[in-house]
Amino acid sequence: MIGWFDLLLGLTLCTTAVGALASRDLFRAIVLFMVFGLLMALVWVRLEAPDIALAEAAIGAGLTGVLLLDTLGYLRRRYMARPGREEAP
Amino acid sequence: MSGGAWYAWVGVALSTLGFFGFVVHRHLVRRLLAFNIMGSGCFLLLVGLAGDGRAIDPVAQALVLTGIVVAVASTALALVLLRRWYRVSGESVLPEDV
Amino acid sequence: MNPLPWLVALPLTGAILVFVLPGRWRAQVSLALLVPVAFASLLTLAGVLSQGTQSHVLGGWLAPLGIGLRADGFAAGMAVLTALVATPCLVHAAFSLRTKAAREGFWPLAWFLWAALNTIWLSADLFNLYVGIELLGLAAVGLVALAGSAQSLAAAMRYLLVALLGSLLYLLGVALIYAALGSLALADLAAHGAGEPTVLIAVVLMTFGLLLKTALFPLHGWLPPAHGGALTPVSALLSALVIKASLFILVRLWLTMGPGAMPVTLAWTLGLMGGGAVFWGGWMALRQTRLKILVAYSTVAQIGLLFLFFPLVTGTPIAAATLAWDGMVLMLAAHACAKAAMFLAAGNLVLAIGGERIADLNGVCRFRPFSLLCFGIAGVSLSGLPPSGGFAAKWLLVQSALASGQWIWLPVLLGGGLLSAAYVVKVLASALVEGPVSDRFKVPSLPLDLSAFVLGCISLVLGLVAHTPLAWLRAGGPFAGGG
Amino acid sequence: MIRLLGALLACLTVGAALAVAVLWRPLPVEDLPLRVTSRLAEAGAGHAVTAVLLDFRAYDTLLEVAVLLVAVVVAMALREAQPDGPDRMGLANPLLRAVMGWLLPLLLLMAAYLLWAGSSRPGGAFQAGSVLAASGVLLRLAGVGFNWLDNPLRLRAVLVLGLAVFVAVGVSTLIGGRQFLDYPHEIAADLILVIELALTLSIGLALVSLFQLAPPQHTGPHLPDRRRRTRR
Repeated sequence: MIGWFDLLLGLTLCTTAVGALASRDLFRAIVLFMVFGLLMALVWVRLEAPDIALAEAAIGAGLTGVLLLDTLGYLRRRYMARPGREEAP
Repeated sequence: MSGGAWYAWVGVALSTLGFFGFVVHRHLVRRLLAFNIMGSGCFLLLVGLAGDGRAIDPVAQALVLTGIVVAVASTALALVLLRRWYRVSGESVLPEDV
Repeated sequence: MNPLPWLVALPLTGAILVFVLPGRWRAQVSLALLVPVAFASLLTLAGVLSQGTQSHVLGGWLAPLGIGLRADGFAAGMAVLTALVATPCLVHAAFSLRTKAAREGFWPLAWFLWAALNTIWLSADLFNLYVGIELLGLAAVGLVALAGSAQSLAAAMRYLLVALLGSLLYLLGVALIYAALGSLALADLAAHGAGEPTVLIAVVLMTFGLLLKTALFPLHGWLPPAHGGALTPVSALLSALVIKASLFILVRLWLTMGPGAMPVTLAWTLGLMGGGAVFWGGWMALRQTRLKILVAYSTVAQIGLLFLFFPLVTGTPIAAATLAWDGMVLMLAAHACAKAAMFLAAGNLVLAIGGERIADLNGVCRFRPFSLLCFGIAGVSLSGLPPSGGFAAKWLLVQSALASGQWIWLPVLLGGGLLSAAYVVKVLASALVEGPVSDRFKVPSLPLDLSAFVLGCISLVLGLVAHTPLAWLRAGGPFAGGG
Repeated sequence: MIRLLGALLACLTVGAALAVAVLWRPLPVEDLPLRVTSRLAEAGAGHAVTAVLLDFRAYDTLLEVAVLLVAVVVAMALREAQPDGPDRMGLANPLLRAVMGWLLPLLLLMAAYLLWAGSSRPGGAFQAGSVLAASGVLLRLAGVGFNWLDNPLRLRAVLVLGLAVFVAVGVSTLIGGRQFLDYPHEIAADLILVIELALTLSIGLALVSLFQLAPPQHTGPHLPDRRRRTRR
């Protein structure tokens, strides 16, 4: 049987995913995606899959998030370096 | 409903959401976010359904571990390509037609 | 010794070696490794023909706990076809790759590509196939990106996105099938899969994922820039083999489920998409001004012909289905050889004229007749003129359409042939126009021309001796009794 | 607009198909977890997930490591085609360096623990490898280089180590007359540990390389002049 915690976790997960997909600000979207990864790790714990939880926390949330943020920094920095631009994409 | 089945439904929702985001967005970083969310939904579906009302399924868990590594490799490769593409074109979306 | 695991282990060893070795050794080591890999492929086919379907239990764990390798006539035939097509392509690459980046990336990626292809031909496990198509997809994307231009980076990126979406759809199907059957082995899918709505939905999802990767019209948008913009040997490998891998999985899935278990509407949808591909791809090819893009659109068109197989085999009499099978596999083999030959020849012509434009071909016929001849030979098979493999395959498909009463495919086969003849003639016409008096063309070295020539000849000869390879490819499959 | 509607339609179709498939799924005929439990004693690892990853379905894992390596090969070749300036990554931040001082040994310890625990408890090569990668990325952010790995041959050797050991084990079992990756029972556990160790190093380094091989942020703009016009 599912408890209220599972119910809440699943709904939060979906909300975070919608946020990550719909957010206008790309930085916010990536941060939400990292939160999504951490929540996923929690879900894996609830599903009694500690191996996946470890991998998800390290790779899914951590590494992918860092890669995405680094790329965003790259896009913004390069964008700013171009003449005639004031705002990041 | 067991926990497995509930999370399988969450997986269905996430896959659908991710699919939608992947098709709708143009910005490449956003499409990669959508791809990862869709992948997560897919993994949830796999483990949730396999563990529904039965013993924990180590096979499904191993498959998902493999899937996660493949997904991170694909994402990293896509980001490398994106940065190289951005460097020569200044665009973070793909040209509509070639 | 059972050659099946070697078919995967040897290319992987090749990839490891050329990745670690310093640059100047890579081509030599690769060419040396061609021999054992081709030998293992032939040995597999010989084993299948003499002793029936071959299998290998990986890790000693029987399926469904472990993963099985299985080679029937179709799989072994594809392995041999891979060796047949890849060998000239790699020889071409050894003599044609110029930049350091291309040489750096091409050799390891080509070996990974080969390993992935052999994995897919031999796999008897749904999830293993998923890892196989991921390996294939990433290696192919990397090879496309090697050309180094902005366009090729964009094409690679687009290809990667499509490949990722396709494999996720496939993976969703795997998850559903695992939930429904509790097993990933193809044998269990065959035994228990029919009649379950969940399995059916899963196979439909997987079908669409694989269609994306096969670039069936109207999902083909990624293919022309990717195949047309890549380095020449890469274009040849991709068009000849890589898109066939997803088609192969698709055919495997349908035959595993049993064609009778699949909905006729879906089969007709695939057939109609194929028909659309033939006309749209042919028309677009005719309109192109750049040579390699033209050849890439021709691939879009030819893929369509292969998909006529699905309506012709679903719910039709066994005689018609067997003819459709024969036509499809022969078309697949002939197209693989002819298209690889055509891409290599087109690459040689591009090298000779120093540009991509078809209009610049004027005068090539006088100064570079051999390069042009290779292109022409490939064109004969592609447009289905006798005595080529393309002709025999179309003939079989026509007979199958007549036997099953599906007349609608006749105009597709005929129109597709006319269109492909038209675009081949368009190139030849431009090349046959008298050009400048003096020789302004560069000289492609002899191995480059020869590799295209050999492949073109194979696709011609396939038509003359078609019944032998067809009998091989039927071995161990559902159509083994027919013919 | 049409595009949005089309996407909505496609996504609703996929969602509905998935829902129907989940609702109407039959009871599975096969029980793989049971098979795993009953054969676990014969495998080279006591933890079921590790046993599946490195013994029952080791072939998948082998190919998966190849996938990771392919990504690195592509990144390397692209850097060759589009050379970057000297890598001046590093935030010369004293606080970060201080934090690194105690965080790094902790991370390394954790990676070692995860690797060792993998045979009997949750953990294993992937988790250890990703922790290793995390420490590598941290090091890089703090501006510490890996001098030992500047030698391209050494770098490649470590990158390929996991796959090479895996394939070598497979080929030697073949030559020994067994099936591919069929470990002899007496040394199965040791072989798996060796493979896992090699995998950890390779996975960790591959993930760090993928981070490092992207064009660094400090590379000056390479935009061609014609692109300078403002565009949306």
